[in-house]
Amino acid sequence: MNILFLVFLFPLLGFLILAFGRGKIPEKLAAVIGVGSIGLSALVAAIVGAQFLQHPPADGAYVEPLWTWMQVGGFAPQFALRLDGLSLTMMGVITGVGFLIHLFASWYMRRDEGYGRFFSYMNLFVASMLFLVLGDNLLFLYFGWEGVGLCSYLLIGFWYQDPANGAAARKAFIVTRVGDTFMAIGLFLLFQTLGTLNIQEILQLAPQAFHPGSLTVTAIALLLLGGAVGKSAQLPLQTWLPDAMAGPTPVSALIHAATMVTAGVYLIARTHTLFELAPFAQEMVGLVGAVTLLLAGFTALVQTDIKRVLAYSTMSQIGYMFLALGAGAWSAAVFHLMTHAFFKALLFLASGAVILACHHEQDIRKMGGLRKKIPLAFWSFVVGGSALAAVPYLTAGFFSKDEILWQAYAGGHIGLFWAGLLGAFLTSLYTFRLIFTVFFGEAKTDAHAGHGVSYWLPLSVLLVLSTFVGGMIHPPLANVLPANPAEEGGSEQHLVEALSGFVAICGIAIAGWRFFGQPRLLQWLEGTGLAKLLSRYWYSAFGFDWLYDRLFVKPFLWLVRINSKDVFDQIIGCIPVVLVSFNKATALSQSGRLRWYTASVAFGAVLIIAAVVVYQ
Amino acid sequence: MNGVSAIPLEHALILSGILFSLGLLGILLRRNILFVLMSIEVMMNGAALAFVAAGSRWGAADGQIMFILILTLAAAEASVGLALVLQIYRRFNTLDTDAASEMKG
Amino acid sequence: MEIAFYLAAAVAVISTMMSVTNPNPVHALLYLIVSLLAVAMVFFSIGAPFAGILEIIVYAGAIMVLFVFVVMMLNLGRATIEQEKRWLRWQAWIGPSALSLVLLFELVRVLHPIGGDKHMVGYGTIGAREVGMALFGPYLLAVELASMLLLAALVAAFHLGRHED
Amino acid sequence: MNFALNANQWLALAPILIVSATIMWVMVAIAFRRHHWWNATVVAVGLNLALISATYLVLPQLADQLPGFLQAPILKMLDFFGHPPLPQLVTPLLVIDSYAAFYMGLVLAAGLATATLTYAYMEGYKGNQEEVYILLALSALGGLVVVCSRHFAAFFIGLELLSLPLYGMIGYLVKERRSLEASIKYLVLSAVGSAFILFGMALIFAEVGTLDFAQIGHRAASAAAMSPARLVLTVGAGLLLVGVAFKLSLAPFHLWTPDVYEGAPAPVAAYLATASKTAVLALLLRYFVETKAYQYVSLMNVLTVIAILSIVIGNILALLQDNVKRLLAYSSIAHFGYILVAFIATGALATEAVGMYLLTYVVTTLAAFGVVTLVSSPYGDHDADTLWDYRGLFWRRPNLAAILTVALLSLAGIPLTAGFIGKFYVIAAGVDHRLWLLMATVVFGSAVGLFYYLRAMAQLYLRAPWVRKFSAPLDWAQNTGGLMLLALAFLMLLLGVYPTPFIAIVQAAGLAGQ
Repeated sequence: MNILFLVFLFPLLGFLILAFGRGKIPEKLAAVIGVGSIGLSALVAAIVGAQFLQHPPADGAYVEPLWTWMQVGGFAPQFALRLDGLSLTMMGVITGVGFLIHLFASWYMRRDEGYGRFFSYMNLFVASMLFLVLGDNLLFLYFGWEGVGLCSYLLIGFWYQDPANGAAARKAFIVTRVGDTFMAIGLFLLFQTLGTLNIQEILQLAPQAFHPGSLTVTAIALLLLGGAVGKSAQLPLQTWLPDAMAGPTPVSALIHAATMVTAGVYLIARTHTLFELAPFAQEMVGLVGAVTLLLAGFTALVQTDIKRVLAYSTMSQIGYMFLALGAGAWSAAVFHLMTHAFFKALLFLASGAVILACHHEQDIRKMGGLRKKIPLAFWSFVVGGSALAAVPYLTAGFFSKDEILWQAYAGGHIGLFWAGLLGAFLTSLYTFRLIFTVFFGEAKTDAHAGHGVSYWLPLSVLLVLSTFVGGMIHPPLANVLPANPAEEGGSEQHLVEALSGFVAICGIAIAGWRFFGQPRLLQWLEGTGLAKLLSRYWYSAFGFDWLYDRLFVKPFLWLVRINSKDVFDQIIGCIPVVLVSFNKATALSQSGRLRWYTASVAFGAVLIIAAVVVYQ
Repeated sequence: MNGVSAIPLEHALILSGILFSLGLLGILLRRNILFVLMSIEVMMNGAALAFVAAGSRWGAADGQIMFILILTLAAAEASVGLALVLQIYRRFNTLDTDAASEMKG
Repeated sequence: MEIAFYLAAAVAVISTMMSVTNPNPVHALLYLIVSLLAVAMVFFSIGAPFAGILEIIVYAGAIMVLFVFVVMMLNLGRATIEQEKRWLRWQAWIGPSALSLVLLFELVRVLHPIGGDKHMVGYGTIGAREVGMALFGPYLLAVELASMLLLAALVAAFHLGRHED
Repeated sequence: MNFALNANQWLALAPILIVSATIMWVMVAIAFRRHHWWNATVVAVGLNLALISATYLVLPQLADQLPGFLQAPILKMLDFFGHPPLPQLVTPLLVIDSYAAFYMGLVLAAGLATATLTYAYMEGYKGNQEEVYILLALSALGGLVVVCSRHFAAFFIGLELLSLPLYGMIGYLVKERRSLEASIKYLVLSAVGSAFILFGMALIFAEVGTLDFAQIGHRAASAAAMSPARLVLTVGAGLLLVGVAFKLSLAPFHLWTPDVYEGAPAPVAAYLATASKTAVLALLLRYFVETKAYQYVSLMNVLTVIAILSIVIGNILALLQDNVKRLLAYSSIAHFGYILVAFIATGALATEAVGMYLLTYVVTTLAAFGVVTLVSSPYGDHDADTLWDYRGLFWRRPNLAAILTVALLSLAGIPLTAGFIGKFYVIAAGVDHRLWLLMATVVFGSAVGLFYYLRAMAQLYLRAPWVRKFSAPLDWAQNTGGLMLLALAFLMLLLGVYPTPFIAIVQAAGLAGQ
């Protein structure tokens, strides 16, 4: 297992090679380096994972110390990697799904002028994310966290010639930065109270150091939640995610499936001890998740951009994970994270195929009847969409989502349970609205399918993983996370399963009815003023952008305007003035005259002797 | 020279101190590089005298060894300095140190 | 020999002062040579004849001649003397003499502590033999390094002094 | 008494002997045929051999750092060729211990880097290109003597051998007025500094009757009771400090620095800022430890004031400086102020902190001046030294701009670069000894420093309004210099990310007297 460091070394090397050979590396070679590095990384991850599962370490975690940064006095920070069930799961998802996305991207991005640049960013993205999940120390987690933020900025604004893309990138960066600030403060607070950021030590020290529900631990947990909310695009910092669709589609896949948005879930799962000690904060996690999943679900219903629908669906699925975390169903959350990575990557890659087939058209109203023309994308959408809608027993999504609902129900979180159930209905409704609109009906564009192994292989693999096959993979979390609150099995669970399955089928049926049947009732309903208003409101994602604009941006600009001659600014402005005048004064001493220079030496000598004589 | 004399070490050292200060005066006072170089020789000479006198106090040859080393340095420095003086006279057409002060600030 | 010492000391101080303040380069150099000869006399009087001889041969004889050569080459004549006189106005004296005097005062204060015990020099003679023994004994490396120093001076002077146009 | 050297002493003296031989060889080579590449190569090979021999001296200590499978063959090789046990006293003048070996290595490496840069720089020079290598080797020899001297005679002659060739190197471009001006300024001031050092030495000698550091320490301890004797000793050490502070360009003896750096050819300025200063500081540290000058409270107070002045004045003067060479000069003044802080905070961390700081400083400064050299070199008339010349460098020479960026970040002490490690050591040493005033100064200096380093850095990435004439061609001379710079950049990052082995080396290079 001591080859663990290679897992993130390969992407890092790939990044360095591509970054330094910018513009000189031909497209083919860049693809080989960019995809190959992740492939090797995935291979190493597989080997390490197999070893880990065969010979699990005694205390559940394998720590590989790389080196001590430096040792000065009592200060000896260590670079070390930590592999346990949680980071193994994350590592598998990141490298495995990441590899497939890279492979697809080598097809998707061909003949783009920034080909090498794209893969250098992507490799750095994966490397940062791996650093995030493998670091044995929250400081390194934070380091990777910021790296991920930087890469998302670079990739969302990849086509920087369009100012809108740049704006989207800035928005993502700034909004997540708000969360990062909370998180940084939380880490400071944690370090101040516990004196360490090492994960193992935190897990051991926290129960002794904090009273359950004490103010400090609640504050820390809430601040960490702030960070998680930012990265994972949950309420109230969710507004960046839809705009982040400005990047190339493989980037969206990477952000939504394997990296970035899952970081928040990982953070909370990683520091679960703290949240268990702070019940209020944990309830907040669940609440945030439930509200977000409903808001996002309603919003997705009325979107017309294929990628935006998927973006809101991600938001809502991450909401499920938060809901699970809030309900104390830690492993269920991580399980859903994994299955979601499979089917969401599949959906995004398939949507990429659709978009390319339709000549960069993203509006679903201009698509239709694509079923025959791009069958692979169609089947990907059907399977991925079914998994997203949690079609019972056939799909991976069903197993994980059902577990979340059951745990919420059994754990006594009835409110969360109903929210989840309603969300499940919405999910299947908007998912199949999308599928029917894009792939059925009359053809509106002429589309052509892609080909090549880098096109069909990632889609096929993910397609298989999105079925019940993916649901069979159970992350080895027993030693890492607390057990789920409720037992498996029993008649009640079957009831919940049946209920959620029924709800999902209902959603599909209504979507089908609406699309194929042209029902009067629904047409009438949609024609009413209230519905129009609601749909406008939902379309704008509950007007959060508008709200934030009024709440923060406008007042801030106003404040800046009236305060352009800031008093404090002038006080602070004194410092440079003093420094500059001091500079001018001392610069006079540099007269360039030799005699003056000699005099200064003599003067210094005289002073030194005088000082020695006086002070001896 | 037969060594019956007895001069306080302090007097010899003070003499060297006077020479040293005079050399410093010359360096600070003169603008002509040639005189500056001469004054440096005076300073060196003052320090050398101090060494010889100190060596004499302890009856050790080390003082005179240091004197010889200083002599070497004086010769070396004078030769380089004078070569530089010639070159400067060629480029600046003056030996005024204040004229050769293009760099400042 | 005390008289010789104090006499030589007086000559050295006066001639050095003349040398440092004289506007005429040639005169200044001659004063400097006198000063060096006087210091050589001081060396004799405190029992360091070898140093005295070297002072005369190398310092006064060789190094000063180098200076004289350069003065000759540069042909510093009446104009230079006039210029030096202009530069040596009384205003120019204030700072340098103040600094030098303070330094001198401090050195005297340190070297001549009130009530401190006195050490005498000049009881014995350290002649060429002792110096030679030390020079080629423990100080052998210093001699070798001094040769390197002279080599450095040679190369530097050769390069800096060259005419090249 | 027999002063013939035995085999171990000869071996220990190897770096010095090899450099001396190199000087002879290069003279012969020049006499034989003036050929720039050929003559430069002779010097480079000689310095490399000396570097290897210096490494060989500390190989037993280094072997401990290496993985096990390498240790056995190394030890076998040491057995076979023989290895002098350190410390090795070579005549009363020199001692070769692991401390000396470490600084010899540093001086030689800096000399080697300078030689490489000089080669790139001198390619376009019309006139005699070769003498500079003799002077460089002579100066490096002086540096080697300085770092292993334990005696005033070696101290003095080494120091002069270190600086005298520099007069020639600074004024090497004899047709340039600025070069000559810098040379005469350095010569006169350096001579004044030497005179102060000599007078200080003479006073100490007059008081204790020995020139040997360790014996000075002994006798000074016994003389300490008597006040006048102690006063003379302290004043002697103070005068010594004047000269040394001048060489280290510490305030208020710093005024020469920017003028000389500006006028000197860029690689010479690099040498002046690194090898010369490193050697002198190593000597000062050894002198203070061996003569127990730490015990003089008044002297330490003087050093404290000098450190504060250097940090404040150096940083303030750099604030609005538009000339890169002057900027680096001012920043080097400030950096030696920082080193002095570590120096004042004595104890277990002192040699280690100073060693680490010097190591990081040398690497970083060489890289910064290296970029200046490579940007300037192909044009004889004057160095590219204004910030304006660097505007938009990134768009013309991205690699050079990247290296300069790393160097500036390192000078500013940003984490994960070499400079951070050095600064961390200084702060750790200062906090350990509760030197709050000095700490406040360091923090102030670092804050101001950040401003002007970033200001310089920003210039690299601005779009130049027109294509500048400085867009150097790439030839072999540039490539060797470029390779060296890449190595330095790598070292800067390595030192920042993985400093442990370097720390171990520096720790092994402690002084016995501590």
